[in-house]
Amino acid sequence: MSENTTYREAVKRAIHKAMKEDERVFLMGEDVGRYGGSYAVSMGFLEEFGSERIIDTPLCESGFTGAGIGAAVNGMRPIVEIMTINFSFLALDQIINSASKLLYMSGGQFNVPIVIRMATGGGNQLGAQHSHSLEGWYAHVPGLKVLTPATVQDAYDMVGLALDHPDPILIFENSNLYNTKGELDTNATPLPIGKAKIHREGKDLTLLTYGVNLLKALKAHERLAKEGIDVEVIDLRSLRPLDDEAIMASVKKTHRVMIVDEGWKSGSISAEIMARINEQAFYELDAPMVRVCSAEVPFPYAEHLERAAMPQVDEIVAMAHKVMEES
Amino acid sequence: MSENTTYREAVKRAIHKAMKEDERVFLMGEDVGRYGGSYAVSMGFLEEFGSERIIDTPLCESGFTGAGIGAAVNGMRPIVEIMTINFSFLALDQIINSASKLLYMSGGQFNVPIVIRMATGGGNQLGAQHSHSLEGWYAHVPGLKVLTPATVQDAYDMVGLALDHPDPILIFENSNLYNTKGELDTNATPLPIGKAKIHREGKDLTLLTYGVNLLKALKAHERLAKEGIDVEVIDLRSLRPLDDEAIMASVKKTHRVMIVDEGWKSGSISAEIMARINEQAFYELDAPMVRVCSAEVPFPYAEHLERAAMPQVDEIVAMAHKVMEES
Amino acid sequence: MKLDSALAKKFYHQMLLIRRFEEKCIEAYSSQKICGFLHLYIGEEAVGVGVLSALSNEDAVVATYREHGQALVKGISAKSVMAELYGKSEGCSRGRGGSMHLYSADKRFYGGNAIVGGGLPFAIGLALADKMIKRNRVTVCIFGDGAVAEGEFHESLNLAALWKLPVLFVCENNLYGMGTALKYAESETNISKKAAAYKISSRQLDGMDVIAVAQAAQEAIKSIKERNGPQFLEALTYRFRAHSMFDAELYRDKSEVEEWKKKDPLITFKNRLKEMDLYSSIPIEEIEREVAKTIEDAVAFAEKGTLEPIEDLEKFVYSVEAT
Amino acid sequence: MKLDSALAKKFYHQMLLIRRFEEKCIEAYSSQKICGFLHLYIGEEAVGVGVLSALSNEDAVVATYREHGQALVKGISAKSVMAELYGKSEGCSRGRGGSMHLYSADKRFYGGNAIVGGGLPFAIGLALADKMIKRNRVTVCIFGDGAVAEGEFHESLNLAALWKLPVLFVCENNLYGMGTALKYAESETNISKKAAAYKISSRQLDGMDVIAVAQAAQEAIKSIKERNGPQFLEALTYRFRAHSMFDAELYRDKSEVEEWKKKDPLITFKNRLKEMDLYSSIPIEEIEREVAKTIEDAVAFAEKGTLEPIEDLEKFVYSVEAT
Ligand SMILES: Cc1ncc(C[n+]2csc(CCOP(=O)(O)OP(=O)(O)O)c2C)c(N)n1
Ligand SMILES: Cc1ncc(C[n+]2csc(CCOP(=O)(O)OP(=O)(O)O)c2C)c(N)n1
Ligand SMILES: [Mg+2]
Ligand SMILES: [Mg+2]
Repeated sequence: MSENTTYREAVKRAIHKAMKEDERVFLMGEDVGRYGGSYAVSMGFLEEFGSERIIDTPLCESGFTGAGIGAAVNGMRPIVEIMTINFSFLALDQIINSASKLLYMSGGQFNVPIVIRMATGGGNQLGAQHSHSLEGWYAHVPGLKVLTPATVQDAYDMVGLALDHPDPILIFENSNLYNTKGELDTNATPLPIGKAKIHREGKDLTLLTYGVNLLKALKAHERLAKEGIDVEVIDLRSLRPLDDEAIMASVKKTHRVMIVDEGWKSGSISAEIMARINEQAFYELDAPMVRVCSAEVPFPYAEHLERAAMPQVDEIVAMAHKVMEES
Repeated sequence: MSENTTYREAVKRAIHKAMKEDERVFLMGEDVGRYGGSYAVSMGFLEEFGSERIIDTPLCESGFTGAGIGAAVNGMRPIVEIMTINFSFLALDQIINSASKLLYMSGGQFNVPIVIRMATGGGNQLGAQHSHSLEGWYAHVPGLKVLTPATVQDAYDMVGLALDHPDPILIFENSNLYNTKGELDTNATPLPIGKAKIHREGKDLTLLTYGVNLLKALKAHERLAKEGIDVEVIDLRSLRPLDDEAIMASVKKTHRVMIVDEGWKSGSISAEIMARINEQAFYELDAPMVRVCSAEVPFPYAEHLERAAMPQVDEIVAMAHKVMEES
Repeated sequence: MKLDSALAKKFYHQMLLIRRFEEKCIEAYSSQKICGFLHLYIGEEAVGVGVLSALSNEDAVVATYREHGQALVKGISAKSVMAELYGKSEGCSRGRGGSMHLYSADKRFYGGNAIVGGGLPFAIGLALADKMIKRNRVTVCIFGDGAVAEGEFHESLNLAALWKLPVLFVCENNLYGMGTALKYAESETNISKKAAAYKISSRQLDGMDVIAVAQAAQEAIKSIKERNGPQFLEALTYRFRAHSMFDAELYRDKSEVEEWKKKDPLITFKNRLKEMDLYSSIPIEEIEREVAKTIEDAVAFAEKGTLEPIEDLEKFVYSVEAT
Repeated sequence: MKLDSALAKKFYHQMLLIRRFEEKCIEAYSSQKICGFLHLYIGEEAVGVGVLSALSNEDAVVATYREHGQALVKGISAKSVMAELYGKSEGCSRGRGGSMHLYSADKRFYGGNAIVGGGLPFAIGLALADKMIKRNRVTVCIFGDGAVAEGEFHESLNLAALWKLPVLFVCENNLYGMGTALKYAESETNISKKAAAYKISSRQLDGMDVIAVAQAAQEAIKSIKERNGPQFLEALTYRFRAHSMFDAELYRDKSEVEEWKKKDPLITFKNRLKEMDLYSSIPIEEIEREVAKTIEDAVAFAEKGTLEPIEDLEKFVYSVEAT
């Protein structure tokens, strides 16, 4: 049943399936309808499902995200698309002060089954205001769950998992993934929310990553294999919750850790992962953990500067050698 | 020249002095004028400086914070007061997409000498929407600096330091500190931005903290001293930049680390500190680093629940014993 | 709307309940039974009572941190509200919410929101779901004059009008947002005029007159239920008390407060009843006793309420089925 | 305003410069000399040229990501803008900004903002400083119809009016925010009417007619400089090209685009000049040659520009004196 398709197509099919199967599901956001979605995910949906269920909103991130939260509480299953993470700051109050807390503040009365999707990441020379990777930031907030599909299969599965979930879920789709291809099996049982996935088994070094950097990690894995370093590549898949069990199991095997993360280094999710390994598997470590993150700069436009600001395969490879030498 | 006064009074005097000495300085925010400031910091200022320089704004956090940024770029030295950190989400777009990046995006042409002050923290039964401690979050953002005055002296000094600074600075004043008292010497040379301060020297355990938790740390220090554990208590003072040098120096001395931080545990600044110690002083550690943070819950109203959600002296003491036993 | 003695009794009873309930809150606050922020509705009772009188049980209310009054009128029991203020398990938010976060799924009371303006987008969403599901229900969205300057006000009014949502916006204009008088907050101080920018029909009315408010609300709700889209009411009112319990009230004159107290909705309502020859048919003293009893019971209930177990601190961060 | 041949020549020259500059950008984009987002102003030239003609050098401009035109007219050289689009050190933002972030301290051009609505609060602040320092300067704040739905629009208009700030708001209403037609975005599609909610005087005008725009801008600026507070202009215009380089334009009919192209500001301006008997005094071909030369030079300059050293990646995160 498995076939080769794009990440974009996988997200699209998952939403399509959900819209077909559950009339409570609707899609709302800027340009999701007539434009077809700014990343063409919902192309053709307006014609198929009509403007009542494919809602082109005005530019008002706080307004329509809040509206999604209200609709979720009142019986619907909204998928709110915030065009990119960069505009989600404008909706932050609704996400944090409303979606993440309503169940708790109401003593369990109002759960918020909303799915908020947004494109994330840099690397396309879009400049400082359009290149954020702040999914790690959202992972700080109790009441939310944060998913980062990196594969075609996850792009598909996570939409369904999120819609079946009673609480607010944020899905971050790295914009550089939409055109990537991979296997999709729409009948496979999805890996649950909160489970990491080992993409390559290895015994020398645990490489933890998520989202588009999985691709860079896999490339680094290949090069390092040739150079005699056996890297275990793990896709975190979910930044909140983190899969402590899978992380620690790998650390116990390899005793060395690298984290690759496009967030700005200080305060990125890589820090939290290091903190947890320190807390839960300190005595297993043979060397200091390392991380390859983005430089602490607003992302520059010029190609050579932007490239230098972001994690790259060369740097991952070099860092792996460094860790191996250290221990 | 030193005298005993309150934290509130210290902030007040520092702003007063700046307003007197530099006519470019003005104070803007909700209820800073006729109300006297929601924490009474600017009581009497309106009468003294007039409504042109003490500006009561409407409720529009994005609007007036953005206005402060523009005014800073155009020759003024605004102090923008966002009543509490909880409302700063509404201004986040301006803080991140404008203040923190303008210098960089303009290739060095426009620096933003703005000071943004806000009250932070929980512990007053104000419920989930009014009890955030997200200063660690802001510390993730390049282009910003994040100060957390814990003492009366710093409450005073940091306003002046920040106003003398060419780039955007956020000052987080924990609301539970306003009534605390301490020594203030208005003639002392202030400790620069980015320097941590050792409040108690010790050889057994490095306790890193900031803001109101310094008080809890000092209490724990006293109790632990009686119990034979010699704790070095360090006030970070600045969360961006962090004073790596001071942190590592202490770790090299004590070989054990505890961080106390009111942020929600996962993804708090405590994680970043652990990550850096791992990176820079791994081989100095005799035991896993530990942290005492807030529980990962929206803050509850009921007193007993809120207390349980936050770092407390008992927990710090118990954790210290645990670390000492581990190693 | 015809004001008969049954309705008059109901109005008086509800306004008095709010008044006495909050007077009791002040007491409990000074003995630290109630903590945190406490924002009182005293003086503004006619707005909540009048507006909510036009609703059916199926209609929803989204309010602000100054919402004890609306919560009580929407049908959350005084016991349950008082227990919440006491931080008890038996409270309407199980002690997790407090004064600013009263909720009842049952009564369709959606809070309580401590972020000024934060309730508006949420209310729009409730109404959007009703419209999609084709349920003929109204969501009433209550906010203060201070919220009008917030971006979320603007975004929400536009969405409601654009999508013709069944929302009744009610601005409680008490002339101040905390210590900031309306004239320092809005270039256009006639708030009802702002609705025109969104093509929403609006009215400004005397918020101290429960009959006027009830009448206007009824007409507005009728229009909304006929699927004409949102309506906007601006009720001119006044809070007799400080903004919260921490307010020195430096920003307004005592004389201004005294002037407004002459329009006390309880007193003026009694006078209106006299004019209308309805006064004698209202059992004023009996109501006073009933209300006193309700509050006494509420306090007793709250006092003997239990505390949530500390082990349950993390309960409700996520749904049970989700963890 | 009196349109003499000097002014007519200037208008034509500036509009043509924008047009040809952007046509060159399209070329450079397809050969990947320019990357990232590229939003073209083609079709809307009359708005930028007309509005900016009313400004003095001391007045400031805050624009959007669609700002090549205004940047050129405000006096940033074509060389410097082109070098920026090429990501070179010699660019007006040293290659760090790109198309959406053009800046010049010298020319008081404050960007370029890639966040819709984000420039409005900032512009208010520039004007606030001018007012405080008692400098009689105006800040022009340009934004699209799409920005009108954002909360920041509302907050900024209120602040500007409340504080009587010297701001000229210019809404470039090109009928679409990306792929969303105005009628799907605003319940009130006459944007100039919204200004009334803030008591700001406003006008809607033909944004394809540079003379009308210049005239209106001049009057507005005059009023602002007389310290009457902000003014609002809504210019009805149209973008002839896609929203950005990635847009399939499914949301509008080709015929609509063709209709609007008949109002091409360059063509209609020439016709107007003929009517006014000014045409013969304008050296059309000479201007065309001058513009071609300017652009050729700009491209050559950009081509031979240098790259910022990678070691300087972190330069300008903080001021030098600060690190
Ligand atoms: C977004 C936000 N900013 C600031 C505050 C602090 N605050 C609480 S109430 C209030 C005044 C609100 O006034 P209004 O909307 O008129 O309501 P009222 O209190 O008069 O009923 C302020 C400034 C807040 N809670 N939320
Ligand atoms: C806050 C925000 N939301 C969404 C976007 C994505 N976006 C970029 S331009 C645009 C349309 C803006 O339309 P308008 O304001 O009319 O300007 P125009 O492009 O027509 O000149 C959108 C949705 C953005 N940049 N910022
Ligand atoms: Mg008010
Ligand atoms: Mg437009």
